[in-house]
Amino acid sequence: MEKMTQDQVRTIANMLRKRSLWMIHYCTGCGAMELPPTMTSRYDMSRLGLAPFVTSRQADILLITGYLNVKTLRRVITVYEQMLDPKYVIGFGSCALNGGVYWDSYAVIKQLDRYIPADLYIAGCMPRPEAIITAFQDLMDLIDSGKADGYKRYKRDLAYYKENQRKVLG
Amino acid sequence: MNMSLELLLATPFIGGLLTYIGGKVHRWVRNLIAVLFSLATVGEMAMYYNTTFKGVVWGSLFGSNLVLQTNPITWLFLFIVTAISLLVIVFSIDDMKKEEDEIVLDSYYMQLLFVEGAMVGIVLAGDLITFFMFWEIMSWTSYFLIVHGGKKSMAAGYKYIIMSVIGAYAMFIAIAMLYAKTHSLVYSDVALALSQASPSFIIWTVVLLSVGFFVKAAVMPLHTWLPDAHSEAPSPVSPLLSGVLIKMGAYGLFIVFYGLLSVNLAKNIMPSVFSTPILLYIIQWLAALSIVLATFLAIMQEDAKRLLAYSSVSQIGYVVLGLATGTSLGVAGGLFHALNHAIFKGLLFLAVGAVIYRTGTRNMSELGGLVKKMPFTFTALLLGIIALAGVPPLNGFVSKWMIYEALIQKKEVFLLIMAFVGSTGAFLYVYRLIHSLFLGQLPEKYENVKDVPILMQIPIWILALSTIVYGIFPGLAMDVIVKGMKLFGFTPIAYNLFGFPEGTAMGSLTVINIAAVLMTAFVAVFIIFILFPKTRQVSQYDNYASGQELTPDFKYNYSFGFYMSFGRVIKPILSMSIERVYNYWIDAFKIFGDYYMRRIYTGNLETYNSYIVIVVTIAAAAVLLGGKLW
Amino acid sequence: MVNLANPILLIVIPLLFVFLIAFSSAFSKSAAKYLPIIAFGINVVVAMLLVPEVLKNGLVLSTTAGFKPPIAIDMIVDKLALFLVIIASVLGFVVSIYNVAYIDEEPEEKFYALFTLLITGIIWMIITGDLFNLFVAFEVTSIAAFGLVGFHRDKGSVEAGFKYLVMGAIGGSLLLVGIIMLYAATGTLNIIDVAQKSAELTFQQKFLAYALIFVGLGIEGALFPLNAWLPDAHPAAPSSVSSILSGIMTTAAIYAIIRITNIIFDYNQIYLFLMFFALLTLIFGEIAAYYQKDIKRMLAYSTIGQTGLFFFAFTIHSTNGLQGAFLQIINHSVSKSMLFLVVGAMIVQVGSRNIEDFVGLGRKMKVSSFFLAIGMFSLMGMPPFFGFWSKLKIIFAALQHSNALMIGSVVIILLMSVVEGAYFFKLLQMMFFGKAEQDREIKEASFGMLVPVVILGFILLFISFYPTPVLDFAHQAASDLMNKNYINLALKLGGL
Amino acid sequence: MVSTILIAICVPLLAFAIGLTFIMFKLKITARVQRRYGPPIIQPIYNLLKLLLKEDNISHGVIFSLGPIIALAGSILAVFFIPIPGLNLLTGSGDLIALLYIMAIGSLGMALGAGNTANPNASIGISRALTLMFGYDLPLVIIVISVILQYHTTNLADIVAAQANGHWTLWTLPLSAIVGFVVTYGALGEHPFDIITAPHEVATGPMVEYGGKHLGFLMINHMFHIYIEIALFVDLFLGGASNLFWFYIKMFGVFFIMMLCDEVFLRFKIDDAVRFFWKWPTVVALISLIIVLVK
Amino acid sequence: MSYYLGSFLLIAIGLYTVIIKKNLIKIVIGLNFIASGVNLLIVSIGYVKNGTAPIFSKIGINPSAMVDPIPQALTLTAIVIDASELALAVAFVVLLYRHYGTLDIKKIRSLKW
Repeated sequence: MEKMTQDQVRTIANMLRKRSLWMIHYCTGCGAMELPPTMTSRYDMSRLGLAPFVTSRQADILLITGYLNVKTLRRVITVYEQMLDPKYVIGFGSCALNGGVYWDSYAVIKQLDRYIPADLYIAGCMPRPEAIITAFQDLMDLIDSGKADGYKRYKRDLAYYKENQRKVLG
Repeated sequence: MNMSLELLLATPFIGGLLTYIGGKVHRWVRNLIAVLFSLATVGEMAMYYNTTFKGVVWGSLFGSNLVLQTNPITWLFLFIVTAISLLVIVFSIDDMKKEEDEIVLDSYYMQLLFVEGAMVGIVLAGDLITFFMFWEIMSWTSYFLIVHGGKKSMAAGYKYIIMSVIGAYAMFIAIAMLYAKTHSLVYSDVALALSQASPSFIIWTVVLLSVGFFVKAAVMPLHTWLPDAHSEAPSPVSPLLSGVLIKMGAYGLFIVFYGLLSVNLAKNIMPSVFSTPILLYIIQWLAALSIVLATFLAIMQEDAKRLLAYSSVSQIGYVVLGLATGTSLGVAGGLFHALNHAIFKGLLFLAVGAVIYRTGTRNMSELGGLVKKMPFTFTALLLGIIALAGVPPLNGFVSKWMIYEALIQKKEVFLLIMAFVGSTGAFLYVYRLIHSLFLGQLPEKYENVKDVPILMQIPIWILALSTIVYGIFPGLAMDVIVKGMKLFGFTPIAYNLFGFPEGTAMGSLTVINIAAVLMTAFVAVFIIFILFPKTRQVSQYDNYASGQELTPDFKYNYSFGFYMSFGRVIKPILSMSIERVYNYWIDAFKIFGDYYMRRIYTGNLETYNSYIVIVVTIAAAAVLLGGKLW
Repeated sequence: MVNLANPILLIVIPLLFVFLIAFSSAFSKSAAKYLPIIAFGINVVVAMLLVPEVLKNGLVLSTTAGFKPPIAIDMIVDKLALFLVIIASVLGFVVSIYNVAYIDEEPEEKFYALFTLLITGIIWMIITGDLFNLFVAFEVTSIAAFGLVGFHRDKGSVEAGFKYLVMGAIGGSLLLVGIIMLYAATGTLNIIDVAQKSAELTFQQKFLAYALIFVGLGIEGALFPLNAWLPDAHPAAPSSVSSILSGIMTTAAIYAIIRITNIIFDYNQIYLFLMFFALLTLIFGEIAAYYQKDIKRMLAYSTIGQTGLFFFAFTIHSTNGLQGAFLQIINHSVSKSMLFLVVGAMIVQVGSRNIEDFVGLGRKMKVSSFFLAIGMFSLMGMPPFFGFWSKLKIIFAALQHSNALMIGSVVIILLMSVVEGAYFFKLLQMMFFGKAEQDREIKEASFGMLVPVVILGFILLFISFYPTPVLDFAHQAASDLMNKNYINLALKLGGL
Repeated sequence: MVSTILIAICVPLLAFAIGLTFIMFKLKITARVQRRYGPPIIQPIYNLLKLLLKEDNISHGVIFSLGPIIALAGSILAVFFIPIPGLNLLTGSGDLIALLYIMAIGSLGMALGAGNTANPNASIGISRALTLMFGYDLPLVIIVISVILQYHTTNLADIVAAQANGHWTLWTLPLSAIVGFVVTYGALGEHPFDIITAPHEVATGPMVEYGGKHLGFLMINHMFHIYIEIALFVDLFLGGASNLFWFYIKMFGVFFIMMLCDEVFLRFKIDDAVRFFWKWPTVVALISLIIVLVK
Repeated sequence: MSYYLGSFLLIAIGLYTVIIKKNLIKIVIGLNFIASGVNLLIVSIGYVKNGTAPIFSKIGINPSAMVDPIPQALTLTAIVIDASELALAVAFVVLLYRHYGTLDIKKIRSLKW
């Protein structure tokens, strides 16, 4: 009985969560340029209940818009760990995927997934606003179906992530 | 029963002497005697609840009887004096332990009891000589208390005693003028004489007396001693100074304007503004200026006790503002605020004293985050600041409300605006206080701080509970005040235990309803709150700083210059300083002394001899001119 | 049975002891130390025996040399004189005790002789009823004082002594000229006789004589600007002598002015003239005291200020004013003598007269500091000490005349009281709450020096807390003076 | 008795509902002014419920959690003192002056909670909030006094009653009403007075560390806050209302104008905001006050 | 009358000396001048022109023709006092010279203000 109620609550909660996604965007690369058109009247992502927020405590989505290096990774991890569950990470653009144009740079973190669990990646350099909105809609579907479980993975595989982080950050 | 008034007066003095002697035996003997005697004073005071004695002659001097008297108004002030003194003495036992020199402590307790005795004497006095005598005793005994605080406190105490003496002497002239007129300084005789005196005489005496009271009550522009003295005094002494001593000025004003002079008489002899005699109106303006300017200054302070000291200037402004309205509601509000201010300012000073006791600093930017370490002190201080800011349902609100209503009734709108502004400004500085002391980042060096010992907690908590009791049941104090004011010819105001019904003022107030609804709402919200998912405690360094990791060695909290931007707004006001005017005169005096006096006592015998010849010549010239030199 | 209650004994016995002391070294080295104590002990007893007589008759009179006045010299003790005689005797007694422990410089017996002579002269000045006799007493006092000021024979004291001597000698001469002018006008020297005979003279005829007498006595009485010797002489003298000089000698000179003014020159204009001097004295004394670094010099200037205060009270010219003046005289004599004694003891311990060296003394010399504080509080007029009662009385008396002059004077007095408070509190604060930079070896004053201090302190405390008899006595003395009972009673008792 | 309790429960709910609808409209109005489609109308409900149902909540200490609760309790208390047509429950227990101070409880609770986070952004935010409060308080008390003098009572219900039949204060004291509008607008913290939360500078100021259910409670508090400020304005200047519908319409009208203003302004620096309030609104309010005094 | 003038002149000279002269010895002499002047004044007050000594040395002396005896007595006393004062003064001068090495009063100003 209790389990059933919990499941029902979770279902309702997921339904609500996907309709109200607040994001904190970590703007290191050029990818951030594509966000203002997405937010403003042309594409108006608030139709989907998306809104930009400024602190990690309030946000649900961490948007990594571009390449990361050692120095920024440390901050990204701090922000991610400060966010409240449930939280989702979107890798934005090819930099977050594989380093992008900086694939051979010694200083750039090539693979975001080794350090924090990404729920979704948006490919492209740069991804167009249409792509971004599509990605958010995909994330909503994932949330609805309960598959956006990056924060759970992070907890489960904490040792793995910490080990990777330690290797890079020292 | 007659004897016991004198006994009440003598108890603290005897206690003071015995305390000193007891200190030679053992320090616990001394502490016990001090506590017992102040307790005895409180007990004796309690016997006079709601009783009136007119005149117990205890001596006579220069043809004027020396009289002790009591009535409900004096009982109110006696209550403030004795109760706060008792709490201060209890608080001192642990707080003053850090002083190694036992003889200093012996004299410290003796002075405390002497100050208490002097203030009891002021309040009990039934004639102006007794009043003035104890007034002076209070000045110098409290001076010794202030100076206990160390090097900086010496300058502060010096300033205090000099200003006190000047104020007292202004009062002295007025008393002497009255004596010349009546040859008896018993209040009733003086009142009778004043009712037949010429207007200019009355105005002169009242102005001079008021100057004396203003210095003690620290009404602007005579407040300059207070911020130094109150902040530099030892922490247990500050509540006594701020809570009680400056109330003596307010009591003096009350006695002068409503005991010696009546409002009707004042109206007859001087023009009225807003149906207030012009003198009272000027006093109201001074009080209102104190409220606003001191609030501004308090907002800009960095030192916790200095902040509270300026706040005292501001709050005593409310007391004087209320007392000077001349209406029943306003005077009752002023008297009630005197009690309330004693309670919450005593509480605040003791709580800050507790923090100083544990941390050793009163610089607000060095403190912070102590709520985790000293939760009890925090709660008490929270109650204190809520009361000070005049937020219902605590006691500061009720008396301020009465003063506001009285001002509205008299349409003294500009004063009312200033009173309101001062009260809003109070939010700023009280929040600054609690934020910088208890909220924010806990510096690493205070990781091991504990809450203060039980003997220091007790006085703090008694005062904290009083803020609630007098806030929700203002009728408790009103019983005394209204009954006392009837003796001074005021029409009694309607009140009940929980507030003021319709018709007393322009609105009505029932504090218990506010309190009850607030509590209910709080409980309801709290229950709803805990129904939702649980919270987890995080460290203070797990804090959003744009991803920056915070470490203990880094002070990231915003506590220095908390209202810096506001300071820019009020810069033109802050740059004005009455102290500069005083300093100009002091410099002038010094130059006079140093420059001209040197030219008189030159050390040259010829000069000295020529003085003699000059005097003889002048005298001879006087003879030649036929004695018409004058 | 010899009637011991005879004013003449007040002078004769100490004078006898002066000779005894001067020759005592022939018999015993240390006898000189103790003889003054005996002398003034006897004096105190005689003065006390006089009290009931004076209270009964209002005045005790004795004539000398077997003649009748005005040929003979009267010794007249009325209430006011008795008042001062008691103070002088008690101070003499107490300070003599102090001397035993304090004076350790040769030639001791000369010091004691001069010291005894000084107080004898003072008492003589107070009780004499003859103008020329007043001059003689004045000179006796002065010469003894010159010698005592220069007693240390170091640089400062010799200079101070010489300056004092020159000014005092000029003053004495002027006094004598004034007295002689009165004599020329009236043909008599008996003070009561002069008063009666000069009654028909006009004010202008008498004024020059008065001015000269006033200047002559004013030099001794430390009136501004005739007081330039005082701030030099008091610090230079041994502390016990300063105590006497400050406590009673200036007072005695002022007493002489009061007496002569009251009996012979009782004109309203004169009081105005005197008030001018009194206020100047007060102002310059107190302001100068504020700037002093030398503690004894500070006290000396404070003496000038106090003199101005009680002289002012006298110039109010009313019973109340006189009462205030007498109360202030008591207060000043007891407190200031005590202060000088305490400070003397402290200087012995500290080895310096600089105020800054007194830092933290309150913790080391507790008893001395306590009495110092009491004395200062009393001088400042802080309740409940005696100074409060006297200041209260003076201000009350002054404001009985509610004219602009009096109100202005009262404002000046009170402002100067603030200045007085300023320097006394500065010192007290430094002593009790200041912390010395280096720890010094300072002990409590020796027992011999403490005893007189404690005696004076208890006298002060006693009259502070039980002032009624003193107030009454001062009131009677004042009303006697105002009603010219001195002349009336003296005439009745055959003073003329 | 039962009806009293029912009313007592209804009044806060009503205020909450009104505040909620205003927030809903706010998002939509903003979007339409910016020529966007805007979020769904019930988006605030989604937001609120999402926050309340967050799985993880953090706290920096007891006061951190108590802050929103005290704030909300204070706001609920204030709601009872504002006359709502037909539902005047506690207006006799405290008058306009008491209300002014009761409204401060909410701010105090919020400030305490935010202070406990030790976050510099929060502290700066509170410093600004209190400073701004000091700023708009001066014109506010002046107009409150002028209204009190106009009707010779401090009782809000009486003030509302005196404005019956269209004798609104807006018509009798237009200057006060204008200042009242500006002050209410400032108290709501919309542009150009949104320096307190300025997300781009101090990361939402006092709320920086709040997330999850704490933030949800603060949102509820904000709804109450909007309700209190506007209802007070309506009661003081627009004559209250005889029934709830008109009350709502009047409030919405005021709110609508405010939202339109919100869109056109930039942001004041904090000291400029205080200077602004102490300059023109104060002068105009004083003129109005003098008119009342002379009248 | 001329006696009076003379005595006052003496006093004036004395005062002048005391005020103007710098030398300690001269100051002491000035004091002496004053004292002499005063003594002369006293004596001259009692003087009766062509008077006799105030002693009834033989019968028939008119008492009104006698000079007044009291001033003479006073003078004697005054002279004694002056003498002792001057002795003391000279002693001081000696000591001052020892300490300061000068007799210039302008330079003896260690005590002032």
